[in-house]
Amino acid sequence: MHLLEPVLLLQFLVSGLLAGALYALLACGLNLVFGVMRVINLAHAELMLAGAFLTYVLYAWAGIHPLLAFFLVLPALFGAGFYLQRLVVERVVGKGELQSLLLTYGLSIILINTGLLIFASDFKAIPELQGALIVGDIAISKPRTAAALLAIALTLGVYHFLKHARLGKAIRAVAEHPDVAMLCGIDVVRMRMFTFGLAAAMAGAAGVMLTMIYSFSPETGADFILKCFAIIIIGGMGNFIGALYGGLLLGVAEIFVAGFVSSQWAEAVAYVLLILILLIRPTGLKGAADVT
Amino acid sequence: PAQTKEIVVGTSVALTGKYARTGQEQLNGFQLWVEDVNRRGGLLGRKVRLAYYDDESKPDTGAKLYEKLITGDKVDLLIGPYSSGVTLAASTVAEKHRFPIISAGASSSKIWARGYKNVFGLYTPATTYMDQILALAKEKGLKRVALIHADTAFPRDVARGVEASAKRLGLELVFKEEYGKASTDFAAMILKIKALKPDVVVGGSYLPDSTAFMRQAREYQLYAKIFAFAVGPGLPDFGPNLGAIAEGVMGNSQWEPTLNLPGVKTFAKQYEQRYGHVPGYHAAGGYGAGQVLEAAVKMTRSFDRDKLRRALLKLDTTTAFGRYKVDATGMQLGKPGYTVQWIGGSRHVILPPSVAARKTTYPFKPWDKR
Amino acid sequence: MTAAALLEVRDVHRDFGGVHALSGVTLQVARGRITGMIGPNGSGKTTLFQVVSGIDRGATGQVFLDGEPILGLRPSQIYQRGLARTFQLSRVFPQLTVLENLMVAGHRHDRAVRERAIGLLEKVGLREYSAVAGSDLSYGQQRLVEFLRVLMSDPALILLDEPAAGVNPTLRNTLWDMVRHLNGQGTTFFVIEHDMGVIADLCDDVYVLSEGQVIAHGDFETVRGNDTVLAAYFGKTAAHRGTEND
Amino acid sequence: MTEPLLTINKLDAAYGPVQVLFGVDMEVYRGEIVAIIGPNGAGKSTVIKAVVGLLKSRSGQIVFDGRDIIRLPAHAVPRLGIGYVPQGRIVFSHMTVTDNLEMGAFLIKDREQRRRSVDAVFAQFPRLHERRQQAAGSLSGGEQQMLAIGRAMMLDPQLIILDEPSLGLSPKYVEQIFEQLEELKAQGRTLLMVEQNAARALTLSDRGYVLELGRNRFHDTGRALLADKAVRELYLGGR
Amino acid sequence: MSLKSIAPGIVLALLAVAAPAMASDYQLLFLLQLLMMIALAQSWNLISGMTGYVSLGHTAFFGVGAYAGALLLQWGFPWWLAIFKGAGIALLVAAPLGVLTLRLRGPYFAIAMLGLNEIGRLVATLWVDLTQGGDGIPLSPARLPTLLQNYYTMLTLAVLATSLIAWVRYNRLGLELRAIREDEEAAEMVGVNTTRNKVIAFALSAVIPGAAGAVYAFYTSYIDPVSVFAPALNIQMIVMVLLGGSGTVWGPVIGAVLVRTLHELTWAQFPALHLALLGVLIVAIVLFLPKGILSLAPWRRRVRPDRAPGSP
Ligand SMILES: Nc1ncnc2c1ncn2[C@@H]1O[C@H](COP(=O)(O)OP(=O)(O)OP(=O)(O)O)[C@@H](O)[C@H]1O
Ligand SMILES: Nc1ncnc2c1ncn2[C@@H]1O[C@H](COP(=O)(O)OP(=O)(O)OP(=O)(O)O)[C@@H](O)[C@H]1O
Ligand SMILES: [Mg+2]
Ligand SMILES: [Mg+2]
Repeated sequence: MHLLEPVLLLQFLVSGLLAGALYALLACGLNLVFGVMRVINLAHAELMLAGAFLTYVLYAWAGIHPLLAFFLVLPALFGAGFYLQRLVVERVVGKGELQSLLLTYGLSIILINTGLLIFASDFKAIPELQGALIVGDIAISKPRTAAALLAIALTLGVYHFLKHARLGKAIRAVAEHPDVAMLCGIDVVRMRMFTFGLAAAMAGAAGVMLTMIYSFSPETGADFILKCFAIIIIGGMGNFIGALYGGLLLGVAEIFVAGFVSSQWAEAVAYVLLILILLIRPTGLKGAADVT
Repeated sequence: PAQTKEIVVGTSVALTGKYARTGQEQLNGFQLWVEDVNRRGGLLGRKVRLAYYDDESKPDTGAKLYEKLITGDKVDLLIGPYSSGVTLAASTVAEKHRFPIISAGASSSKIWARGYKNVFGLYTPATTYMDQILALAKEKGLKRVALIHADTAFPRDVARGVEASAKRLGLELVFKEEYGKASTDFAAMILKIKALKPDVVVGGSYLPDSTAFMRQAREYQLYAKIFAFAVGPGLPDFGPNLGAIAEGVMGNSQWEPTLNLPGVKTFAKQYEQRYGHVPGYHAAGGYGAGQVLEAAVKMTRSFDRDKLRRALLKLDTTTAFGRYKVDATGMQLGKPGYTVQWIGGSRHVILPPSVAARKTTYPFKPWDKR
Repeated sequence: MTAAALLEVRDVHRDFGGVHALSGVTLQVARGRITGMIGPNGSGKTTLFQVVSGIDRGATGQVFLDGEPILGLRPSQIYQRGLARTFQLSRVFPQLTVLENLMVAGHRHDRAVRERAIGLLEKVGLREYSAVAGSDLSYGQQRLVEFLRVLMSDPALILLDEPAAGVNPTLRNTLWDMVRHLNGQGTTFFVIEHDMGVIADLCDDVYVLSEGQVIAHGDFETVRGNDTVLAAYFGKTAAHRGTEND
Repeated sequence: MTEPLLTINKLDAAYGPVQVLFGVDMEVYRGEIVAIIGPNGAGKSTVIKAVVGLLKSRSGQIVFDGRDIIRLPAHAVPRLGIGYVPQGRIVFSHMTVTDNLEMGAFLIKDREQRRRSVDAVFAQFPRLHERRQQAAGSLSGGEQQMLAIGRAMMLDPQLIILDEPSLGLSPKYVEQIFEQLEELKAQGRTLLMVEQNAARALTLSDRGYVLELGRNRFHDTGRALLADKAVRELYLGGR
Repeated sequence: MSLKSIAPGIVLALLAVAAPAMASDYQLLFLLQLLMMIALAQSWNLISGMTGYVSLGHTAFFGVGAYAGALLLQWGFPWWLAIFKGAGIALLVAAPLGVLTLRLRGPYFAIAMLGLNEIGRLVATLWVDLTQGGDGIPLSPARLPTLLQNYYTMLTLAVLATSLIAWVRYNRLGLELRAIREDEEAAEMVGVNTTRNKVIAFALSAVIPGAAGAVYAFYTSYIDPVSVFAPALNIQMIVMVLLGGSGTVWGPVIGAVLVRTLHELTWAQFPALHLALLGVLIVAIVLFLPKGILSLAPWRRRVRPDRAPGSP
């Protein structure tokens, strides 16, 4: 059958990796917050949408190209995350999963409905950077490639930062024993603010790219967050880099299932994969050992 | 003047939840009708008031609200909610109370397949959405049709219609696939379709999926002579969201402000003055539903439910929304759908020819020639 | 000997990744006695308890309780067969009250169990804390609650993992007195302890573990004289000072 | 006598609504080792947590080096020259030994200077140097305790506070740890520790405090407390 | 359990029994939905409040029950039998799933349940021959139970669920479940058969949503995959339980009454805002009342000893 032609398989692989990279960008931020403060942030996808709407506003009102808007959206979302942590999230750190789940759920419906009040439930998108590069017989989507490159650069950058930088190590220390970290002179609250800011900025970056890939409304977040959950489980909760692998794996798996089975089943991939992996390895593929 | 008690028209509106946007427009339409009818002296000389609640776009809330409207508020007349799902639930309540209801925003044929006696449709049924476009394809000598659709009630209805019409017209359905609501990536589907070299690509879709599909169609150079989608291209956001990619894409509409029909212009002008934007078909549907009620009351000269039911079944009238004429089950048959196309950055009615504002652009311009 | 052994461990192995926490441990805990286990930090003592009590089910080898194989059974099944233990890092139920913490461990749920729990708390002066949540206890208090918990069901064999660590010296004596008393009534004990005074005093029989292997076995004096043990466990100076706490 | 390095004056402290310290007084002079002993739940750990700032709800005075630090947040405490070794050999187990020490020197921004501090600690604990690239979680108990002490020494503190440093250690390690403490004292550092290994701790200490029910009970030199019959019976388990 | 402690419950139940005599159909529907939320919140309370296994996918059983009920009704079973069987099918689905998923801990379990709910939704969407897929199932009014019948069924479910919690709470099972919540391994080690207890709690907590789902299908008369496998419904259960006090008998009841009443009072007035306000309310509760409203009750203050252990 024509589906088995090498060119097509390669095309599937490329497209799947590109789709997966965007998932990964979103999931890595989610996992970072979980790893450092055991908070499952249900509002993470709404932070992404905040980035997307900000980009949209800059584009529609000031004519700023999304790739430029990036430099404004990233700091803005970082700041928003930074203070969100300070004002509310900080107060549920260490209080157990339920409290944080509920709090961030509250935040997410506040964000969604504020979005609805401002933007109504229209779908927005930005028609920039459209089309694809054709390399050989393979089409490489321009916006998705930009998103993937960005995703991988950001994720690896943050990973490197956590692994080697003084601040990054401090964040890992806070993740493990906040009290002891505090008595090493680490301002734990500030580190968490920084972490949340970082995660929000990653979500915002995903939002910027989303504007050129998909149409979004304030309620679009739900489509993404469920998949992100699946991804961080697949990659290992709290395992920062695991989410990158998880995202890429999901992207590729989805497209192959969509190609060889059907698109409807592609949606099930995330959850079937999730359940299968949990049944084999109850703590995810990479386990939570390597926190953050 | 003897009767001063006002007439209450009840409805539920999607003010929050997934249909919030359309719900608001529909409500505007209702309210405009209430103002108009009162200016004209009300219904049988009595002033009309609208009683409405937010159904949160949810079937169970909708059902509860119709119970409230009928038993709590004791309304005199009922208009249906937006969306097929909420209507399916709400109409059962109306049926239970034997209370006729004008469905103002539902097009799934399921609603009328249940043998209910009290639901009357206004929208063109979803199954006929693509008929004009498929007829056009036939006319142009095209053969191969690829069909994609989302997996909820309405798109499935559209798809069933496409299948039936394609068969009737002798077109070959070379591809058919359903996709889930959270699909953001259509690459696999597009690559499969591309290999089949279809002449026509039809989608039973909403806005985000149809825009994502077209974007990726461009990326993977999927070409067909006709691209047509339900809902998406009919909405104002389709063009701005896609830019040049939207050019030439066809879609359906229940109604357009540029339609060449009596009453349309006045309504559109009045609406724009009142709300500051050009009305979409949801607004016109709201207004039209009111007008149908008005016509039925005029015909029977009473608010008696049994009489109204009979009247609604018999009635043949033209509102600002188009013609109203139902079959024995209450399903709308009188109103044709309209086909629109994005030409030069805006949306134009191209079919049927009697009401068309622009000529069809055909075929779809190849990607490398744009 | 075998007939008298209440607990018998035969050639048990347990690896964690590359670490051989237990490599072929064989030992016996005689019925009605108090057997001690000592060994440097990280020598595998706690791991052995984890395996024997069924918490850690990744080990190979054989374990018999009263002649019946128990390796692979769930902790609750092993508990029902009469083996109870404490954890090295105390595991009180933080949001249950002290009283509830004890009652959970009773086989039944009635007045008698409740009274027994209160009686035990009385013995260590924790009675007043009956209604305090587990998490609001100090470190040492948590250790005590955990110790009392294993006494709730009249187990035949009790494994204690450094029960007195962090408990103040006066209460330690009470604790060891209780152990002695119960032992007098027939309960068998298997105790990990770093306090040599206690080991010398209490234990009929001592096993020394090092790097996952039994390196010595016998009564305390024999074991203490062993050169390997000296090097691995006591360090040069401590060996001559003998017990620490007098 | 000179000014004490640390003065605790009428310290009250509470966990939520529950008060556990009632007007505790304590003094620690430069170059001393001071031990706090007492029954379980007496409030020993609480005193320490209050000093290092881990407990928010406290009142009274805690004067360190002439400055009242009772309102200071925990992360500002190490900068003053106070090192803290928590109860139960807590190390950052997923990080390497070197990284653990680096965390102790978090406040030093200069990389070179940080390296020198790490080297200084390695010089004191050659054992740690051997395992510098190992994950801290894979160290033995005694090594972990040394790492925790080393970490507390990274900023070259004047006062080191230890909560039960010998807890759960085998005799060989207990020996090593107490030797290390003696050595620290010899270097002129000041030590404040809580110990249930009370006899041992008092032997080493210049002075000791006995707490009970959140209140001061006895206070004297280590030797005198050891000799005191009441103390021996009530708190040291002597019979 | 003394009479005094169940007295308010009896009074409430009697009031609810008498309600149809004085309420309009609409008010009855409001009460019906309230009772449904109480039943659902209590079932969630049973598994998650008691054992600490936070389920984010309890709507899976609601959905299964709804589909089972709707299909059975269509196939000609009387409505009450359809409800029974709906609950039974939910149980049959839950028991093996419980055995599988309850091996997972903490967030892994939570998200696995979320995944199961999604899989449930997908099965309902994809198994077109049985479920009519995304078209959903409209039920014919001729076969549907009356509002009153639905109401009393839901009342029975709410009372059942609450009594179940009360019974478990003051029973050895409750103590064991709470021990599992606190430290599962330690619970095993004091003889608690954790697997058995968890699976029992999980299965019990699935039966009620199963039955409630069937009643939902009947009073709504139309179901589709999205509306019954709705994660948002699950979150509502959690909000109600936590608002009132998780692991308690009356907390979820108080939470449900409060949220539904507040919703009823505000939603008609401020349609766009009330959801955002609900968000603010949730955030405020988490920040200022983390243990729920019941924690304000004066008799729940902690007791404090004034004597040290070991002191003479
Ligand atoms: N879950 C685990 N994963 C990996 N390694 C482990 C695990 N549990 C124990 N170990 C390792 O197994 C070895 C034995 O540890 P164990 O806790 O049994 O020692 P121990 O004799 O009880 O020491 P201590 O006297 O300090 O309590 C150690 O090297 C330890 O690091
Ligand atoms: N986190 C907490 N929440 C509430 N109360 C606590 C908490 N920690 C300790 N307490 C209470 O405070 C009192 C003092 O505890 P603290 O930990 O200071 O005792 P300690 O002297 O260190 O005892 P130990 O020798 O057992 O460690 C005890 O009564 C204890 O119950
Ligand atoms: Mg151990
Ligand atoms: Mg302490």
